[in-house]
Amino acid sequence: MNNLLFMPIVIPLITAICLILLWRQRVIQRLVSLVGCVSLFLAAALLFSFVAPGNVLAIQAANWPAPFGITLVADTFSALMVLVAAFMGLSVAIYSLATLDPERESFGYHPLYHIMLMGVCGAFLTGDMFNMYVWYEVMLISSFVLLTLGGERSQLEGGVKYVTLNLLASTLFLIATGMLYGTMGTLNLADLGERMRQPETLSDLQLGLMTTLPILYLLAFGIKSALFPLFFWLPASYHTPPIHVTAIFSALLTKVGIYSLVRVFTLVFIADTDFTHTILLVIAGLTMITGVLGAVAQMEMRRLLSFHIVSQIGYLLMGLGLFSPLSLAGTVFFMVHVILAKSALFLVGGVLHRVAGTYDLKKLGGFYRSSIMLSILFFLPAFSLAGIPPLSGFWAKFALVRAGLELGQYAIVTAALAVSILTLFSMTKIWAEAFWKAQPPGKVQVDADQISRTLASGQTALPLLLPIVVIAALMVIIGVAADPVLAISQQAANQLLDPTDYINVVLHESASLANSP
Amino acid sequence: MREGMLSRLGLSTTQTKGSLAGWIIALLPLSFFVFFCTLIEPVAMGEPIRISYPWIPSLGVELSFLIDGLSLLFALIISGVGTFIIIYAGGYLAGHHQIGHMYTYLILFMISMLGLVLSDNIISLFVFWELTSITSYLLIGFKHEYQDSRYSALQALLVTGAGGLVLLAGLILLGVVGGSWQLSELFGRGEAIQDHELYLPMLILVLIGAFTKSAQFPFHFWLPNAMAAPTPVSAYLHSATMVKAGVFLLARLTPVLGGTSTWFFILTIVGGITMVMGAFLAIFRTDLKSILAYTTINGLGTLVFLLGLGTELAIEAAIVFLMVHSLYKGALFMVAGSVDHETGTRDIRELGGLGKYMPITAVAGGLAALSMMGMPPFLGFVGKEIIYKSAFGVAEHHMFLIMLAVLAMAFVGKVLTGVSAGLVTVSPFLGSKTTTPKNPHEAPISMWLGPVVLSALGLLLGLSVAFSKGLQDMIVAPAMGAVLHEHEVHAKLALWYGTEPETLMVFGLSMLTIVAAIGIYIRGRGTFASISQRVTMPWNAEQGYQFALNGMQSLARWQTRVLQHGYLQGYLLVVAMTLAGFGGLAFFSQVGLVAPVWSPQFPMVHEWLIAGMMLVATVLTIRLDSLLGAIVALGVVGYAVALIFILYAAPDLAITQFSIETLTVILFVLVLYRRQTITHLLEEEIARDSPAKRIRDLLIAGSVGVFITSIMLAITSEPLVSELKHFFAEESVPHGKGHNVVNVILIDFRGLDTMGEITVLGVAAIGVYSLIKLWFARDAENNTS
Amino acid sequence: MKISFSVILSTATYYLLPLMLLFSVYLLFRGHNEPGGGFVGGLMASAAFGLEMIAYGVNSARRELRVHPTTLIGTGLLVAVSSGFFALFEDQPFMTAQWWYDEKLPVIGKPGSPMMFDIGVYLLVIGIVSLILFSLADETEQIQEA
Amino acid sequence: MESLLAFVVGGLYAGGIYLMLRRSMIKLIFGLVLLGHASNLLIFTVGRLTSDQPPLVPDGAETLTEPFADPLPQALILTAIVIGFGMQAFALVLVKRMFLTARTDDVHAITTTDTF
Repeated sequence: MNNLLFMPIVIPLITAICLILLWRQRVIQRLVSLVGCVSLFLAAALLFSFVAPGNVLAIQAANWPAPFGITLVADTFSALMVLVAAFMGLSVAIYSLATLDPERESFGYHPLYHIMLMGVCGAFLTGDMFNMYVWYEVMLISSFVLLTLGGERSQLEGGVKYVTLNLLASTLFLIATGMLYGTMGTLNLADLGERMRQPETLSDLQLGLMTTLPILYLLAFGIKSALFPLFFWLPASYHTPPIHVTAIFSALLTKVGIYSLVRVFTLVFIADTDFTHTILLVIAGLTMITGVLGAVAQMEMRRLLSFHIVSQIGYLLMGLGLFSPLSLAGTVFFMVHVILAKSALFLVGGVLHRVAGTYDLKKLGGFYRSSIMLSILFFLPAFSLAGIPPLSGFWAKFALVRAGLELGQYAIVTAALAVSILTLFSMTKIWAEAFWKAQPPGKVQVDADQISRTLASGQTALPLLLPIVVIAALMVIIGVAADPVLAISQQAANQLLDPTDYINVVLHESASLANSP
Repeated sequence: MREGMLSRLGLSTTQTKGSLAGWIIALLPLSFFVFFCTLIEPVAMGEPIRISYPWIPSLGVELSFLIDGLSLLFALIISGVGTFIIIYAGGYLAGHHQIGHMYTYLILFMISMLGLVLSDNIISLFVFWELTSITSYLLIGFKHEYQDSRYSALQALLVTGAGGLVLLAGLILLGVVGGSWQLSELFGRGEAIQDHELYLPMLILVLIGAFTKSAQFPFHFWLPNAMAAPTPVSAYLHSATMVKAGVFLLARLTPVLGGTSTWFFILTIVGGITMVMGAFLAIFRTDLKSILAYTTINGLGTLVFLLGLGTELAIEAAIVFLMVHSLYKGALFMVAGSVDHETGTRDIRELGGLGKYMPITAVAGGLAALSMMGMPPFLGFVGKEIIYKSAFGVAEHHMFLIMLAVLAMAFVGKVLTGVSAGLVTVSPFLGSKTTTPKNPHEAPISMWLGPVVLSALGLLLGLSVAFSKGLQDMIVAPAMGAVLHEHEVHAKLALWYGTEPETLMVFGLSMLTIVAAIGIYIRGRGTFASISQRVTMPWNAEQGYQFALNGMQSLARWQTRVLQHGYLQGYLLVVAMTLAGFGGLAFFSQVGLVAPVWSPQFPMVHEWLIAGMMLVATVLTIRLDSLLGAIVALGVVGYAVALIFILYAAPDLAITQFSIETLTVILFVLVLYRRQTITHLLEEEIARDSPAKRIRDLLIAGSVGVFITSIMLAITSEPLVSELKHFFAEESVPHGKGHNVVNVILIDFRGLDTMGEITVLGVAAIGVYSLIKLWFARDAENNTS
Repeated sequence: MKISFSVILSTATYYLLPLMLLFSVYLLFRGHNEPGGGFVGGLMASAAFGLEMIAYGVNSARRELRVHPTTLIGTGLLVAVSSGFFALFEDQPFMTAQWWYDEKLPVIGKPGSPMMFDIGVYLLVIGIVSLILFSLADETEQIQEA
Repeated sequence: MESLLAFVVGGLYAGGIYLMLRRSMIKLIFGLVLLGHASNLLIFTVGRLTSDQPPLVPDGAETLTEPFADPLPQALILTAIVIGFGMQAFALVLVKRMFLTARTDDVHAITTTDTF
């Protein structure tokens, strides 16, 4: 039964294999791809339903006991992340049916997409540091190819920066993991966590090194999750590929980095939290501020949104840095929220581009007048991102701000609130320019007819709009009825802060269900 | 031509179409109003009503409502005025293509506003608070295709939104310090909260929130700009409801935060300045709505000022004035809108003699103006008298000088308000007829019903005071009780308080106000406008806003240019510096330098040789001009690594490293060698960077190297204790069924790693293939087409 | 690539190719007990096709390989993943080794799912190396034509 | 020997980073390759060296007897080498594509996606 834990890895892989074997059979590929996404989502939902009551599931790959083999673990946080990733995978896969060009589709878009999902799910589920590195690489190489697939000049330029900086990050990840083994003699996260909770068994040197190695991990994961001052690759590259690629990247890749940071800085690197978590807070503040200022400066929708990814990452890190049950719950909730909001915004941007042929806010306009539905579909995620109640973003922000105030961390709270107003400012910029403003004279005239014509051609309306509608509806639901998700986030936070179950299930009750007290 | 422009403005001559919908939709606020009316008596007689639903228990947020005198009064105003506004909007925007949006936003706004005033939970109160900001953004920007509408909407949103965030922090502090999110529980904990060390920051945060929303100095500037909104919006949001949310919050929190001297001074000073400034600026305006906007600022200042005084009389005055203001201001805004709608202009210099053409509107405007001036027996008169009474009452609590200041401010404010009342009604409706862009005629019923009812109410309620205690016992006293958090509160309203010296003084001052106002109006009406055109303020708050906004955007552009400059080198440099800096800091603070260990065996000659070879090859890779040479040097490093693997008991690694290295070299040659141009570029490259840059890079790269070396020295200075090593050695043959332990790890113990690894390889190959082939597919397509 | 290599190379390749393939299979199977394994074996086999490419041109090598390299990649992955599924029938964790014959066979070693996994690796490596080499060779050819 | 290799790895790291900081994209790739070598060597070194017995169980024996080389770092390095190869191959072709498109390998020539 616990083999269910493998499904989020194996299903995308099998799907990708089928897609590789069906190379260039575009129609069949689409079908297989959708079936794969749906199965992944169902498996993730099933997994989540097992974990949601508070259980921690673990299984030892190839049946070698931990810490010798590789363990897969699902606690609330990881199962939730897998669920969200699978959901986004499905949504964007549907959306891309309408936006994919035949060339990219013939040259491996579908299999790469699934392999990326596989890497993401693997990184969420693994309980082994080196195995996490491997999943990161899986995710990374497929994102490299997805990013550059098509070979346009801007893609290549962005690709070179993306590839270089991320490979550097991988190198750091790799050597940090090597050093971790060299210091502690184990790679299993639960095993490491257990040892770190018995500091008397460790030598001074080990303790010191376990406060230095986190910095390497912080840099490695920090590059991947686009923290200040390591985020440059993201705004340089995220706006270059087709919009559905950007959407799935923004939904998943940086979030995996944050997931890993949360995981290792709650489970393993707790030797000197005053030192490490203060650094995290400082970085969090700088990340949100520089990110949002970057967004303010932009007039191109994709670039603007890309900078916002950076800014939001700061909030996610803030919850980790504050390190309290509420703040971590805030981070988990924020993660769900921001994944939904950000991808919805990119997807809406894609629709605008499809209608008006540009992402330039100066050239866009008139959408409020011509399509109230598109306006609503943009308005909800945009103002949710800005933290307007009762949309999902508000509760995320509220939890973080409250946690910060309770802990007396006024500086980061001030930053968070100031960034919030700047986020609002840049969201209203898109709203005012692309929606409210009358359309400037240009090649394409946007009116209701034009929109319905564009959307209706080639049965594209349904795949284009369905995912956005569903995501936007979710944002409202999560906002108005926030309690279930918040309760799950709190459960996840409690498990993160007290990983006794996690450690026991992995090390002592392997491959069996464990009920939390 | 004009027709087209007007319909773009939202003004159409087909006035009946669409207004019917307004009548029907107005039934919703009306039914609210009726419902709230039925609550008046139970609330006045008994306990406040509390209704509570769980909303987000994990954060302690309830959807709970507290209906007491204060919230009920606000709810009545919101739903009552709302009813007429909806009807009015139907007439005003008849035929507008987005009138449906207007109704939707107005209803949404009204519900948010009702939620705000009725909330018991401070977080749900905040939720509704933000909703009013966002709906007002949509309403102010209703004429969204106009630059200034968008500008004003954004300004209102940013100012109130920023204030809202500050308020959020304040409310959270309040909840944390007070130990509850429920107002009804916090009311009893006022003293404990005021003794807490966080009281002052909390107070300031909450006040900033309230001041931005209620357009207090220096945040007042957004309100006049918000007049870009269609008139129904201004009438509703900017007179009767949204701007009063801040006042409401202050009143609501008086039992919790009020009563301290900090509270007194901040509120009276800010309120006083706002009051006088608003009244003063109003008389220099020529735009009807603009005059009304500034007098609204005056009204809001008055309310804050009174709440700051905080005495029982002052609270009574605040409650009464709140009603007075909502009634006359709502009516006057709608009158101004009707004038604009029927004549095509709102400039008082272009208006005159409209009374003949728009008699009903003129009467309504006149009644409202009289209430505004405080003419007996209007409710405005009652309100003004209590204000003066409470100002005199200050002497009981504070120094005489303070009383004088308070009285002077109140007086000036009231006189100037009276002047404005003249400006907005006397000038347009009386005098001789002027030519206006449109030929005026009476507005439709949907547009005069509201002003008539509201202004008539101002008269009727004022009269009622003389013979009924209904108003004071059912409305005013319960509201005062809620603000003061006391059960037995008595209000006393009258048109004539008797002949005691103090009341006579108040009455005299009240009359003097009216006389002064009329005098100033008659003397100055023609000159105000021209003065305002000659005198420009050297600096005002709006310029501050603009400065901040521009500054922020310049900062953003500057920062983005500096950080995101596009040069990959620079990015890598930052990463390398972070690595060396952060890593070094952590390492040297936590571990410190560890000396190299040369025991048990000092490296032998061949080991030194290999090490030396690698370093030399590294230098050659850097230095060699020839591409092939650099590739070979790089290969040497790789083969040396394989050599080390052989020396240290890793045959599998050696084989793999050897074959991969060969493959890499082949790949490099295949990819690069044919590109003769690249070899040239390598030579150029050396000339590209200045020596200074190269030294800098060398230093940074070197410090990364030092960091790596020292951390490795530290790790290897102690022996590694690993159970894993022995487990693999023992399990490999019996259960892994293989003698090559490394291979058993790869395909069995850690087979999952290998699965990921081969996936990476597969994708990399597909990537290479697609990158090359897709490009050629494109190329071919371009050539054929 | 229009390369006219010496007859020696072509002749040598003609005889070397089967030998190298044979040797690569040997490397694959001995890997469980001696240095070697699917990865190194796969590299050896692809080296054979690389040689073929240099000697006779990319099209000849492609013919010699018979299947498209992407198919090899897919198949290799499929074989490797499938080997993990046998454990599921025994209700054991995914990838748990299943042994089908508990005696060491000559050359091959003990047949079981780990060996199948290694075979998958072997096929995949052939696929990727030839895919990369062929693509690069195509590119060079096309650039020269252009 | 660990200490000696620590210095070598540090040197390789310095060299690799220095190469990556050059303006040539080819050197960028060289730098990455160098870092790859350095990282493998680093894992090998901090996994502790032994020149005695490779992790191959002799025929007939059931288990290895001390001293023998730790097989785990070796397995990790094997994985890392292979992954590194895939990454480098892709990066190399990417840079070549970039070169063919932009006709230069100067990283200062590829700034258009950042400027606004």
